[in-house]
Amino acid sequence: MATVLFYILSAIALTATLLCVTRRNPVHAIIYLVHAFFALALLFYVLGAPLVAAWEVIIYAGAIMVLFMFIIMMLELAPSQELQGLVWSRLLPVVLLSLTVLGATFAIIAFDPGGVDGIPVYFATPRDFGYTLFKEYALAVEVVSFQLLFAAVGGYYVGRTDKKKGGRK
Amino acid sequence: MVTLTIDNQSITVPKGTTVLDAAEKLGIVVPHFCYHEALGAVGACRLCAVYIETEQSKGVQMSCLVEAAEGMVVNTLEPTAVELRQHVIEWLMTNHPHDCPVCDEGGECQLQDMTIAGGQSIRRYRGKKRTYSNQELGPFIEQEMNRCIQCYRCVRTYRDYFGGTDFGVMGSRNRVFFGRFEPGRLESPFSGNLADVCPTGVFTDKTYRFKSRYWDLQEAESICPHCSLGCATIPGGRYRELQRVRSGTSKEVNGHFICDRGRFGYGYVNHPDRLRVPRINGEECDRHEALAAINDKIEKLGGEAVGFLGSSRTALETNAMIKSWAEQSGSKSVCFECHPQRDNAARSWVALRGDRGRSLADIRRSDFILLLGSDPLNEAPMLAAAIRQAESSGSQVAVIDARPVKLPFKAAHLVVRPEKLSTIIRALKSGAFDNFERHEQLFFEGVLKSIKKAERPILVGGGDLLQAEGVAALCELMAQLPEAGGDFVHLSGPNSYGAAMLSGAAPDFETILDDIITGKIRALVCVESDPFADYPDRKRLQEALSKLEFLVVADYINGPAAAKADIFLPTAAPAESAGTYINCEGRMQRFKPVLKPGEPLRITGDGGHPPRRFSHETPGDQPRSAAEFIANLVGQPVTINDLRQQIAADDDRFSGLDQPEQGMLCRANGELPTTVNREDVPGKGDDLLHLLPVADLFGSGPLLSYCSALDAVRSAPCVVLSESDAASIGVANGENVSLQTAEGKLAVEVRIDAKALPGLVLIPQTGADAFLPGGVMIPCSIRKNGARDE
Amino acid sequence: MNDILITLLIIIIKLGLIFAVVLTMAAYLVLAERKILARMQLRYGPNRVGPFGMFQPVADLIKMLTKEDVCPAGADKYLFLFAPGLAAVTALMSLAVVPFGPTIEIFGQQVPQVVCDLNIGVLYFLGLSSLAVYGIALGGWASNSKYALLASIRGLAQLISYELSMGLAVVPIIMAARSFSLTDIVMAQESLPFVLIYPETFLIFFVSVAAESKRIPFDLPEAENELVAGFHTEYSGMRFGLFFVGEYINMIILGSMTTIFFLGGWHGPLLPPIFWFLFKVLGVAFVFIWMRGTMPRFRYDQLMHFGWKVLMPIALLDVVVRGGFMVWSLGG
Amino acid sequence: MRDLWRDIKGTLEPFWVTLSYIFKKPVTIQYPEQKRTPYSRYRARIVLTRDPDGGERCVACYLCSAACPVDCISMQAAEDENGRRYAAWFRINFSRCIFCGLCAEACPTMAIQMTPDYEICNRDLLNLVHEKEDLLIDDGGKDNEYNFYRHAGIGVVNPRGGNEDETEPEDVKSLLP
Repeated sequence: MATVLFYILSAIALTATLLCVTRRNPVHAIIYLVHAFFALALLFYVLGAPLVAAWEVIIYAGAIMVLFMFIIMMLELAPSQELQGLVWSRLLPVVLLSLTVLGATFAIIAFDPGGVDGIPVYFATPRDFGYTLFKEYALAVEVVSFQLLFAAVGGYYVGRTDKKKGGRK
Repeated sequence: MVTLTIDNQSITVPKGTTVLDAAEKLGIVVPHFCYHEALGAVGACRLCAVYIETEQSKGVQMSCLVEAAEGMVVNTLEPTAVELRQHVIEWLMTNHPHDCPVCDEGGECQLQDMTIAGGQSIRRYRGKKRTYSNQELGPFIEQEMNRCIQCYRCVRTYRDYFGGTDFGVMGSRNRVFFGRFEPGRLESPFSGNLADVCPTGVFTDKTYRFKSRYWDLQEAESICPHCSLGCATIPGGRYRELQRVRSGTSKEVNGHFICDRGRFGYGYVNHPDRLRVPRINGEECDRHEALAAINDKIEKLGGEAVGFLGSSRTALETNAMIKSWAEQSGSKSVCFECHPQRDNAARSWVALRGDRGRSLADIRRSDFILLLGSDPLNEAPMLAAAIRQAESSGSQVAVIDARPVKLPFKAAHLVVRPEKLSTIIRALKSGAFDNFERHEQLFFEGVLKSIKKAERPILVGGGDLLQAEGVAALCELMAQLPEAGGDFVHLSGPNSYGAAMLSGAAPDFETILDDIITGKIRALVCVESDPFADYPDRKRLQEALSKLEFLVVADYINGPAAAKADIFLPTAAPAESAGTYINCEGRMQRFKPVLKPGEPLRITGDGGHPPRRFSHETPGDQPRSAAEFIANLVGQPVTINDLRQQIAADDDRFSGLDQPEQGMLCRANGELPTTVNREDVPGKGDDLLHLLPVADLFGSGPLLSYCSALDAVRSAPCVVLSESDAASIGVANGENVSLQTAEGKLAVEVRIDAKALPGLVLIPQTGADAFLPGGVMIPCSIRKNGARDE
Repeated sequence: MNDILITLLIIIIKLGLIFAVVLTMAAYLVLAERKILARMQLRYGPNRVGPFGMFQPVADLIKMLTKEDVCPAGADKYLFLFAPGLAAVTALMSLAVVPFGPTIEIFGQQVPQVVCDLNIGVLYFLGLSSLAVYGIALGGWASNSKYALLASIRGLAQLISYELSMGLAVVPIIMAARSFSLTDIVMAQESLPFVLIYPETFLIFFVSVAAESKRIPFDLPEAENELVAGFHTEYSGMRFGLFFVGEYINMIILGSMTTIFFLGGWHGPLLPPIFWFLFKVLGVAFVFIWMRGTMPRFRYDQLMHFGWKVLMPIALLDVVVRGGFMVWSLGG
Repeated sequence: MRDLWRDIKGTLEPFWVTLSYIFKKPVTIQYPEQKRTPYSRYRARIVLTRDPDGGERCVACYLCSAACPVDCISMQAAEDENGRRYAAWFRINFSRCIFCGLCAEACPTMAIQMTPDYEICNRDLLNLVHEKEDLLIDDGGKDNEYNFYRHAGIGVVNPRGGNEDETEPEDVKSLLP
């Protein structure tokens, strides 16, 4: 059951990502990316990490992509008209990436020709997750959170209104 | 140039400008009634008071009478001046009937504006109002004397400007009255201008009576289509009906006024018989069907077998489209005028005019005018008005013509036979008058002397009577004039000049007729032109056109050709479309659409209230401009602006056509017609009378017979005979005779004119009944009514 | 096999019941709002359809279903048709984790009064409420109308901003209940509702929830007098209806969440638990309506200022202080 | 600090006001059952009145149609055999009319007047397009005594110069000083 779901979800995620890359309309691209994230979140859930699944949706789909969309709407980006003729310099990253992916796939198949029987499922409760995060990696979490705090303070400083110049109270 | 200050703004104006004009240039409106740019200042209404603060003329002064001086300081808002203006308005209003709701001037009334602007909105005077009885002034002008404020503009226009004699000022003190001495029709052909100049509603346009208010009218700048002068007009329409025409302002052409023909001859647009639906063999159909049928047929016959006929009354753009249509379908038979003599005269004028063609404004300033074969009052009335301006400022006028030309001023007049005109002009050039009679010789010598004496002499010719030969001769004679002199030839249609420019050396209509008779041309396309009405030799035309397989007519009037057409396309009238006319001095003037095509509500509503149903379609909205039809036919949808650009690009003579500036002169340059004059002059015999159809003010021109407003002033069919001819036939003035020509018989009235030539019978084109194209003499005989035919 | 079938059957029955109850509640909430607002303004409100206007929601439904479905020219057709569905579905999906009462026993079956007692229920709710933004954003953008686009941008900014303080306000509750499961949170309030222990957290949460509901005084995305009707300007018929119904379901969800987090869920004396739950949810909904009848709309810059510079720092501070206090009281 | 207290009070007090209003009696008039009598100068259905002599007051001067901000009035002027100007047809489209009263204000002959009859709803738009027959009433309306033609001196009701504030027509050919 879980294996079937896994393949369906990964197919959805892959297709959505592919469509996201090929869309001319930025808003459509974002929608496909959100789809991909959603499928990814469900994958996490299926693989026994509900907390990661929830964070995936809340942070990536719910916050970051919304910000992207916000910016696209503000800038009113028209579908790009530039991509008329295919130039080699433009095709190069595509070719490189395709080669890498193909190579990786080939390597996986080569090293593990039989494949594993199903996918092992480890269920991680939020409690386990929290203990791991705040016990083993407490320092890293604190460093990152301080960075975020600095960023917040810095943002506030940059965005302050100059009272002398008669900004709003 | 002097510089003065008005209301704290300084402006530099030429010396001699009045303070009023200077203020107007600054955009400051000084109220005024009696002052009019064309009529000048008289200082009668006392309304244009301003305060002048500098020494030369300190105090409250009439701004229309004070010339601007260097360093003058003017205050238009000074309290004493404002108070004076306020009191003047209050006095003027003491006797006013206060009937604005039922007055046609309401909304465009200067008195209303000035009363409101003056700030005196209550009538304090409690005495009784003076009243008058009105006069019946004919079909054009309505009088309501109670509204008069005695500004004298009407008399100054009618008598002083246009030289009318049957209208004036009567009475004394508080009973000054403006009108005719006896009730009756105003005789001057410029009477309509009274409605324009009257600042209140004393004189209003009777044909427009109670139809609309000014603010409801759709108006657009336009050009008069009735003669070749190209006067600026402003037609106004409402409820899909063209309701009136008022004069536009064009400094170089008509100035501020237009003639009655242009003003009241607008009925053809609303004519109840006008066809507004395309027809195939008389059956109404959709316009796309009709267009497809035309294309099919032309394709089947092949381009060479099709003749294309434009006209001198259709827009330049349409004619250009016809030309490119013909080129595209491979036809060489294109012609833009179905009256060959007129066509050739126009082409000669275009080819030979050179760069000394003069405008009406030049004529108003000239000091000697020689009219050759031109009857301005009947052919191009505003020309007569222009000559009248020159005459009243001291110019002399001489007329050499076949007709007893009547003019609203004094002029030396010589009557000669029309075919002799070109000989005379050549003789004037060479100075050898041996072949002429004594009194003619004396006249010519006097003319030559005056020309020599004059600084700015102008030769004015009429294309109809002079024809190609005479026009050529006139252009030769012009070379002998002093540098400031020039020539001016008026043609037949509003766009004759443009049509002639487009024709170049192409074959004229005679050649096309020849080809039809020999069977080379089997189809004819007539766009806003009607050979049945305009071609002089009806017999020949009948013979030719009976051989046609296919006749397409596109027109906005229901002329004789429309009934005979295999396919009829209703086109938009000039008031319903945009286009360009080139007037007889080569001036490209644009007209804009006033209305969209559609059957007037007055007709569809049948006088009652308009229909109570919803519909997406407007009744009678099928007509399109001829240019648009042809664009559809040749498959290139073009807007009028694209079309103008294309024409200007194709032919550098028309450069400037696409530019926003109005009234640019096009480059005079054309080709002489290849065929001139067939057997024109009919065989001479002593006993033979020659009938010459001549223009009539309200009768000639293809559009005028469709204007019902003119019915009342069109005279009954008549012939003008010399005294000796009348004596030999034995008729008296006013008697009925029967006129017999090869065309048929007509019962007409006789008018005997002392100045008419023996042997020449003139028949004025007085409307549909006597609709003879003119320009060609026809042998005829006249019998006293009752006398038996053999 | 039988067990699975029975479980499935129970889930389906529960789903059906919840849908029926919640949709009817949403419809009558519209009527209640109109009536209450009318009375606050000395009017009667809808009173023509049925006794006291009781059938007004039915009439509204018929009207919306029979109206023409307009898709504006130049709109992004598929997204335009998709957005209202998204708005309604994300609202409905949140219901899956709402516990309406304690587990009861029917025919020997232990039936929890919740569709799915997810162990990360709180996060599920937060995730779905963050997805709800897409309904507005896409609806406004796809309409190809300037008003709708402006409303979308406003809506996006507002929802992201207040989601933050809403999420932060839940943190002390989670800390106190030591669980992400909504049922556990309710169970933790058996003796005392959290609102009495965490009144300031409740205020922060309530204000954020009001902002999330896009209702007055936070109705900037559909400000009638500035943006015509905001993101649903171009919608008509039942598509507008979906947006509309989504808003009221959202109100019920947010009311439920307030009840669960702070008001003690289904706990209450005498009456059966489900009544207490409904009673509390309706109470919160009444307060929402009351607010609409009383307060004026925020200006956009005031809204942003309040969200980021007042509410968010206070919520952060609250988390730190309450967390510190908890650690101290535990003696850790 | 006092500001904060003021703000809190200012925020909470209105809640009490709105809550207390719920229990007051609504002021709404339940229209089809209860009807209010409008004041006599209420601006509703437009009529065309007649002068005291029974003639149509409207002279089709187009001022009302010019004043109308929604262009719901149209007409065509015509002249009868007495020289009297009247409306050949006159139409008010009440489905467009906003009852602003500018037409009645603009009317120089007091022909167009507004009445308090406000119940003119109709299911068919065309029934709201009123023609002259529908608009004309047999009364002078609010200013019963006024007759425009008795004051405007163009000789329609009375012979020329026959109105009370006019002298006899001048004899312009008279030679008397």
